[in-house]
Amino acid sequence: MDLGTDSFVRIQEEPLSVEAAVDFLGRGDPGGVDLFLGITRRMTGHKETVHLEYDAYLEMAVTELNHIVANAAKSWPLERVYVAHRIGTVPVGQISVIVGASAKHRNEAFAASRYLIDTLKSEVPIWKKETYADGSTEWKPELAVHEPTRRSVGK
Amino acid sequence: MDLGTDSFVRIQEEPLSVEAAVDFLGRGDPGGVDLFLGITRRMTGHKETVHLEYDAYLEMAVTELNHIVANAAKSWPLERVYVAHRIGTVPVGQISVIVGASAKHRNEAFAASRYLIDTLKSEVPIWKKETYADGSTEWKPELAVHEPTRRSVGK
Amino acid sequence: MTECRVLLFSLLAEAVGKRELVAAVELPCSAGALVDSLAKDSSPIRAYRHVIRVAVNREYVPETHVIRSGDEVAIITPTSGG
Amino acid sequence: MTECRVLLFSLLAEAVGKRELVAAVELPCSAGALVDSLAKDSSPIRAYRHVIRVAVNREYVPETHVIRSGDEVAIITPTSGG
Repeated sequence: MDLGTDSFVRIQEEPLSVEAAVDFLGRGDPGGVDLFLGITRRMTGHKETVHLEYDAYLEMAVTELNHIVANAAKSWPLERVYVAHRIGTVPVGQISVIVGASAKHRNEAFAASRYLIDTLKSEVPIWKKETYADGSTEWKPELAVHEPTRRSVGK
Repeated sequence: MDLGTDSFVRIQEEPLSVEAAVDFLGRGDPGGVDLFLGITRRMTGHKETVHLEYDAYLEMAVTELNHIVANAAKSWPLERVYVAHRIGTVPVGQISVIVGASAKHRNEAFAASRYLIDTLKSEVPIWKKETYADGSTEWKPELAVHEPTRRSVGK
Repeated sequence: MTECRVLLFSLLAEAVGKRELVAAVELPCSAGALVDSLAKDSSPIRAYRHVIRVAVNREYVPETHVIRSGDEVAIITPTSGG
Repeated sequence: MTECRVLLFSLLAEAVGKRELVAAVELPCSAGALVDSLAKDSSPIRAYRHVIRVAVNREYVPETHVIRSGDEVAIITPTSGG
């Protein structure tokens, strides 16, 4: 019996394939697979997004994703772990990220999948920029500017 | 804007399609999709499963699934909900159930998906029978027989 | 005596050897009394009596629920879908 | 003065107009001192100084981490992948 967890990590400009993820996660001998897909949403309140652009510190992002996958495999008994992130332009309705885990039982698959996406969002050096229908753009997350410093020190 | 939640519920003998589920859940305008797949596992401890057979009280199972989907849609702001269960024979490695939810944000998608599979398992009149490599069969869950009654009253 | 047909599934159907039984009860009668009556004549139903739930017209009902003539009745052991 | 190249991404790269800056610091120096030095000369870095994390050789480091000649240094604003 193989006690290790097989994993797949990729960052790519090409569209992501759910089929590839399911195919990968279904091998081994899982009883349950949980899969999370991030999709470019059109409407945020009254703002209409046309597309997202993802920037990344590519080499470090891959390193961080591998850390996260290793932590997941240490934290839960998993069969397989899958993480794929798209960068560059992602139009509305298309998938920007797929994370997933397979396990003998569903608890572990859900917990790992949730951990993967939460930690990816907070730790992995990838950033999205919204391009809105009115032509404006905005990097996410919106950051508070440290005003006092900006006012008191000229460039 | 459509405030309702679109849903898909089906019980079928034919193989299930992850693509169909993702296609359904991706419509609307979700930011996140969570999908859970139940897969026929080969090994349970040292027991080797050859296939599962699912029996169902079909009409009630569909009714119950519709209740569960309606409860999910009342409990969380969801875009779409998907539930498909296969019945009859499901060979090892194949998908027996797909549940999923799409929502603006991932919290709701995960919570709903988890609720769907947990409640499906406990409430929906569908039962699986394991057929093992040694030819023996076993209905799940294993149930404790009420021994005192069985001993004291003849058939 | 009214005849009341009761649907069986999974391990009960397999153990009893059919997917339907006729309970010899006077309708209306409570769901609990109906299962008790079936259990008297069937050792598999007796064996799992403590975990059986009753569905009437495709909805779970409490054991106090009153079954009437024409109702669709089923007895449901713990489920294992998924 | 040693030259220390620092990688920029996303809103910092856009605001500064390039994906790399040179910090005028004496190496070895702490990660915190390096960012402070960059902030003196760049108003975008100053504006986001309070949320910037430093990565050295593709790993996050605390501000006390000592940067040496040859290290790959990047400054990272809060991420938004997914």
